[in-house]
Amino acid sequence: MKIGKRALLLAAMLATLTMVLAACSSGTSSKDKTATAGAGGAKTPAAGATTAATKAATGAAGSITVKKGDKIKIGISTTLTTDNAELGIPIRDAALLAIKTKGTIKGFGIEGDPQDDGCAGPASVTAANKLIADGVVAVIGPMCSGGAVAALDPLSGANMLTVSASATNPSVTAQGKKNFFRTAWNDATQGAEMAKYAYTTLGKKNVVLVNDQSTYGKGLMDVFKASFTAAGGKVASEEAVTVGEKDFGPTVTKIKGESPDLVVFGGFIAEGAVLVRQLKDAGVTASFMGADGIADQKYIDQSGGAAEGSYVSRGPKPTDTKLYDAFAAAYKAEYKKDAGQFTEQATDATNIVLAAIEKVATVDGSGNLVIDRQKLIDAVAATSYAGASGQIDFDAKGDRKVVGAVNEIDQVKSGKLTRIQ
Amino acid sequence: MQEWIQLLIDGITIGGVYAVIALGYTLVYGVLRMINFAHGELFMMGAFTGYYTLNGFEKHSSLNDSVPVLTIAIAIVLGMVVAVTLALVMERIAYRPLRRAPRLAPLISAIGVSILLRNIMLRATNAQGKVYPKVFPRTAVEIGEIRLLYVQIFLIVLSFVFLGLLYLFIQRTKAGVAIRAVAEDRDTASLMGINVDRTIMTTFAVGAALAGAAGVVYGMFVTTATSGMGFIPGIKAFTAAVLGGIGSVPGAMAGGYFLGISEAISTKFFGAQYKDVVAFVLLVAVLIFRPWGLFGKREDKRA
Amino acid sequence: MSGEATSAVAPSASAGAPSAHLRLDGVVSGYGQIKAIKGISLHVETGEVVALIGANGAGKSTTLRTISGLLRPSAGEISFEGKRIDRVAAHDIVRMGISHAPEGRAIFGRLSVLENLRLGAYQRNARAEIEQDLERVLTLFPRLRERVKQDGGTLSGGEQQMLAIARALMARPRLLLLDEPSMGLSPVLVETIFRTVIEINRAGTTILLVEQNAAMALQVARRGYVLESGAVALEASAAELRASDLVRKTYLGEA
Amino acid sequence: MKGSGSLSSLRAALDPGRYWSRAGEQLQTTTSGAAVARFGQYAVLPLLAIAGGLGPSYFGIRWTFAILVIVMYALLRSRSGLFGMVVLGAMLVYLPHQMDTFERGIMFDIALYALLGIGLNVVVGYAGLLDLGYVAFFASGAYLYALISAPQFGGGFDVGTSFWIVLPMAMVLAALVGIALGVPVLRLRGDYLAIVTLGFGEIIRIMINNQDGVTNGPVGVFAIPKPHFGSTELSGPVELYFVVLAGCFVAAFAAERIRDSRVGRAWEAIREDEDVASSMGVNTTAYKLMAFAIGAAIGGGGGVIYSAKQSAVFPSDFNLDVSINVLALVIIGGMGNVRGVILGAMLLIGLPEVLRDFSINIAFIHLDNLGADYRLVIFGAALVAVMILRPEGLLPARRRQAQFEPADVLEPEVAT
Repeated sequence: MKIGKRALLLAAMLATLTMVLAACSSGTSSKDKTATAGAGGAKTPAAGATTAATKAATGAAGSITVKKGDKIKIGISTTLTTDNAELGIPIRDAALLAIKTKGTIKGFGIEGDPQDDGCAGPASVTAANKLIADGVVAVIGPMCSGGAVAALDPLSGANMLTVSASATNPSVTAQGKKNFFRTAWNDATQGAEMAKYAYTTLGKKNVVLVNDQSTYGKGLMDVFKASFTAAGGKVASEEAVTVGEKDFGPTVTKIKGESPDLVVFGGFIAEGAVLVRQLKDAGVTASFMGADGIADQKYIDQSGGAAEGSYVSRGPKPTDTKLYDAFAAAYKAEYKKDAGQFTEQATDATNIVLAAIEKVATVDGSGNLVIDRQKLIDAVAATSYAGASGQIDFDAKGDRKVVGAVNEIDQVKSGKLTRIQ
Repeated sequence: MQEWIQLLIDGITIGGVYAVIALGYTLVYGVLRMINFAHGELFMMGAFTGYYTLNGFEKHSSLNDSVPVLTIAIAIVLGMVVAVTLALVMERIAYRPLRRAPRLAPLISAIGVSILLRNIMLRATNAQGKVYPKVFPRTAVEIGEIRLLYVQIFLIVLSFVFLGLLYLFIQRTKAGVAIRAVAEDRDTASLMGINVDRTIMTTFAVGAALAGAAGVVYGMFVTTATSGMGFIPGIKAFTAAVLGGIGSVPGAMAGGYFLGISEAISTKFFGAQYKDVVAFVLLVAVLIFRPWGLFGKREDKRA
Repeated sequence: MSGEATSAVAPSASAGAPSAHLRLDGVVSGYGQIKAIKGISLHVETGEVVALIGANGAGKSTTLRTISGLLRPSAGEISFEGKRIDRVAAHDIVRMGISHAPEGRAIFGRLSVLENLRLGAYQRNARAEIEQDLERVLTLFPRLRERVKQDGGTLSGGEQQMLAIARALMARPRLLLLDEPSMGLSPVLVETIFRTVIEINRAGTTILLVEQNAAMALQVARRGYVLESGAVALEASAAELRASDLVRKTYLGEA
Repeated sequence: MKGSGSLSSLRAALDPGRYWSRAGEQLQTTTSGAAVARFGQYAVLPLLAIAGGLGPSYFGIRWTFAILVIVMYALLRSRSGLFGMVVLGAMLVYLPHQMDTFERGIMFDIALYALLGIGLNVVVGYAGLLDLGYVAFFASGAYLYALISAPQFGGGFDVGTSFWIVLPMAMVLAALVGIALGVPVLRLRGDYLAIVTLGFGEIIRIMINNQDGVTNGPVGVFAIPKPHFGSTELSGPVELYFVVLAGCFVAAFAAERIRDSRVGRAWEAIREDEDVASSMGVNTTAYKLMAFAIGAAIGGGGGVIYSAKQSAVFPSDFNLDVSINVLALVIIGGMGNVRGVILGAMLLIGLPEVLRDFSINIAFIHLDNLGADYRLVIFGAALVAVMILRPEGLLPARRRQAQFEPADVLEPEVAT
């Protein structure tokens, strides 16, 4: 009985194994239907042992071929789980809207491929791998700075065009990956501009900084501190809040004890809204200033009125908001919701990518669309695009050049973000 | 000095929340020797129930303005009902089949429930934090520099009341004595004619009712409900329960306040980023001298 | 839960012996695959004291645990006062009139003596009667009266044994299962305990007594069973058992 | 009560091993019973298949993975000796070459978590010490390699030390960290130990997050170089997958050897009853510390490989979820059993990722983004389901299987 069972099992396993191999060899080719690695790839495989691997990888280098009748896939790496999905879902929606609006490129349909990047390194790498495997032409994202830094490893390995709308930390472009660009503003720019505005325009001299212990929040506050103290201001103390907590009582009490004239916050909506309200509840009279992480109507809504009067830096913006207004109207028409923070950068990022595809894609003899990865990246690097978030030109590192824009500062007036600079 | 008093009040505020949640941990641990990791999610569900109830009143009536006492009471009761129902379903589906399984199996099952509830609510709310309507005036009592919101006083008082009621329930009522008996020796308890299953369900229900009510009041205090809001308080409450001596009701209460106050004070000294470090170091320090926690009794050899 | 319990209380198949208070018929039970009792049949008549004697591991405690519902028999039948009880949950068996003072006393160490005693009457609701019974058991065990406020865990071994018996009596059982009441006690205390057991029996409670102290048990009991490795080796009146070679050699330590 | 009855019979049907042993006498007398049991044997496969990502084609799912899971389950379960191991080894080596980038990434993660699981299994499964802060050792290893090897602009110190030198260093470091943790908490038992270790894991993460000067804080350490093997750069997930796979084999071999040695028996004694073990002359302190140290060393080694593969590490990579995941996969796989750990890693780490593609397209039902949006919901439910159906884990250690055979008691025994 026992021997028989075991023999049966082994036979079954062998049979399955054969099936696996068969399924795989056919599976690989079917999987790479949408996009296959073209010949003449610029990148040489690392070593003999990895040749097979490189061959199976989809479009690791060289060019992407979209077969006739298939759609061009655009990857969207954003946060769909955890509380940060509050920002991540609108980013996805904005990108999908841009894709929908564009409709087709050279007769080929376009579709978005959203993947959850968890706003963190490991999940962003997985999302990147997934998008590479799915044969996307380019990636919009990753959403968060930490995730972007980590995901750039596989993405640059695949020479994948990557444009993030929201990863703002200086470290993201510090690695000098040639395939990466961002329509978000480098915090080095924004933090300095915020500090200048706080010190010079608002005349604040004594501030408390609060960060959410994230790559973004801490990074931004570090830049702010450097610029603010260089200008002659004083940072009374640096505090932190923990993402996921809702009661910052002791931190608020401590801030109150410092009697600052401004509290600056680096972080996202969930914590920012709670913090500003608890400061107000505690009777802290200092002004409150945040940045693009909270630049959203949801920040005001969730603060239950306490956000009134707070300053919100949105990064450099054009003074002319015609294009933004048009985008916001379209977004609202589509989703019945106001366009949130980073959505305009997301739509711009998507449009830049789509325009670049349009420019470099060629239809070959058999009616397939061929897109050369390097040419695509070069096309984006050369972009000069006037979008909803302003004029976009990239520098050598992939950061936005500040042209024709000032750092937008909004103030919450009557429950709305109102531009004051 | 006033700042210190304020910090103490801050600590008592959050400490009371920890204490109330910790009771659920400690009760369930007492009867089942099981860490109910999903307990913090009951707190979260309570907060959401509070939001949906109060928001419903806000949208469809003017009761929030005219008789806030009533709407708040209804919200709290509904919060308890939802949490209790969920806890009983949870117990029936995810824990009871594992009563005689290896002891870590229910832990993993509970982690599964926790992930499940968190993500269901994330999807149900489309990741939007829900903002409570203004039911409680956000005015404060002021004594010098010290400020206490009315809702905060309500939260503090209510946590004391809950703790007191629970203590009486456990010490004085027949069901309470049954819970203690089952916690000590399930077999012998059943020889006394105690229905062990029902007692375990009572235990879950009592813990859940406390967590659900705490969720509503805490939601009113912080004015928002998010799907992730139960996780950290859950872990903290677990810590508080162990600090006080897991299985001990007074221990859970003391542990909760101890933790809340130590967090507040360490925020002053080291900044909020280190408060958890301080809390855990204190925990280790306490456990080194009293391995069974502040109020715990030495485990007999069987445990 | 209770639905199933009631449905399980069906007329016994072995109702042919109407006078039997408690009857076990070919009961097999134990922990998991280890069967500690392998087909035990015995009966206890109303008003009797019956002793179960045997060596360690003979299955004495398992028998009691199976009767009181802590273990579910994998075969055989148990009936009490004509009703089958082998599928009834432990807490319902208490309600039916069987009380079990388990081995090793099993006092709730963190509950006070009074709480322990009241738990014994957990199934009952008549407050006045319970108070009466409380008075009665405290009279039976005056040592406990001095210690009602103390935690059970602080009592001495003898006091804990008294508490265990007193607690079992609080359920007003018609059948009392006593497991090793003399274990670890001094001879004087053993004497006291057994005197009380006789008193309890005289007051109308049937008793099934498990003892390693066979000499003592057979003085108190009317009949007895000798268990060996999970089966009944011998059944006889107490006097016969005392006289039998097997008992004398093995359990009474006589040469 | 009725529900629980049908549930337990379902469980029995799904668990051939238990079914055989428990109902053996009954079954062998009735042929229909035997047929049911045999059916149960194979009924478990479709369950795993669905869990692992298989299904009819109208479920959008990855076939390769599903088949891999099934074959592995069969192989691991059958204890089919050398031949089975060779087949398994061949599959693990060959299949990644046939996979796409995403699947290779998952394979790497699975192998990495299996390695961590093997380490934690020493602590939890062998010595019976509930550790919820295992991430601490993983983090120490990862940060050691990151800081030593990353260039200064990436937040590291650019010491230029090779991966192969850091690897043993990290293992020693982690072992020391493990001992440092072990000493103060040795007196604690069970769940007290759990919360203290949980706290320890958090402390390590918070320290990394806030000691900017050393660790670059939340910005993280990046541009971490890839290791070289000879002159070959191990840059892709496949190459590093082989490194971690080799690590798994070495660790598994070592762990099982230690378990079967005198040390292992001492652990077993401690796990079963520490007081008895101690009274029998087992030096419980030393053996518990040894378990911590060995488990930690494996975790530290895993951290180094993770760091190298990821090329960027952040404090947030080392949160409580990692510890919980590793513990869950050890328990789901079947505690005290390396085979179980491997299977647990496949399900626990693989499932949420392969679920990204999960969709249902039957007739008029089109739920295309089901997996993308609900994968964690499904995952949570799956955790509960697996535990209910297989409380001892998918592949329980042989000895435990017998030990936890439930008695047919009305009232449960007090868990000890």
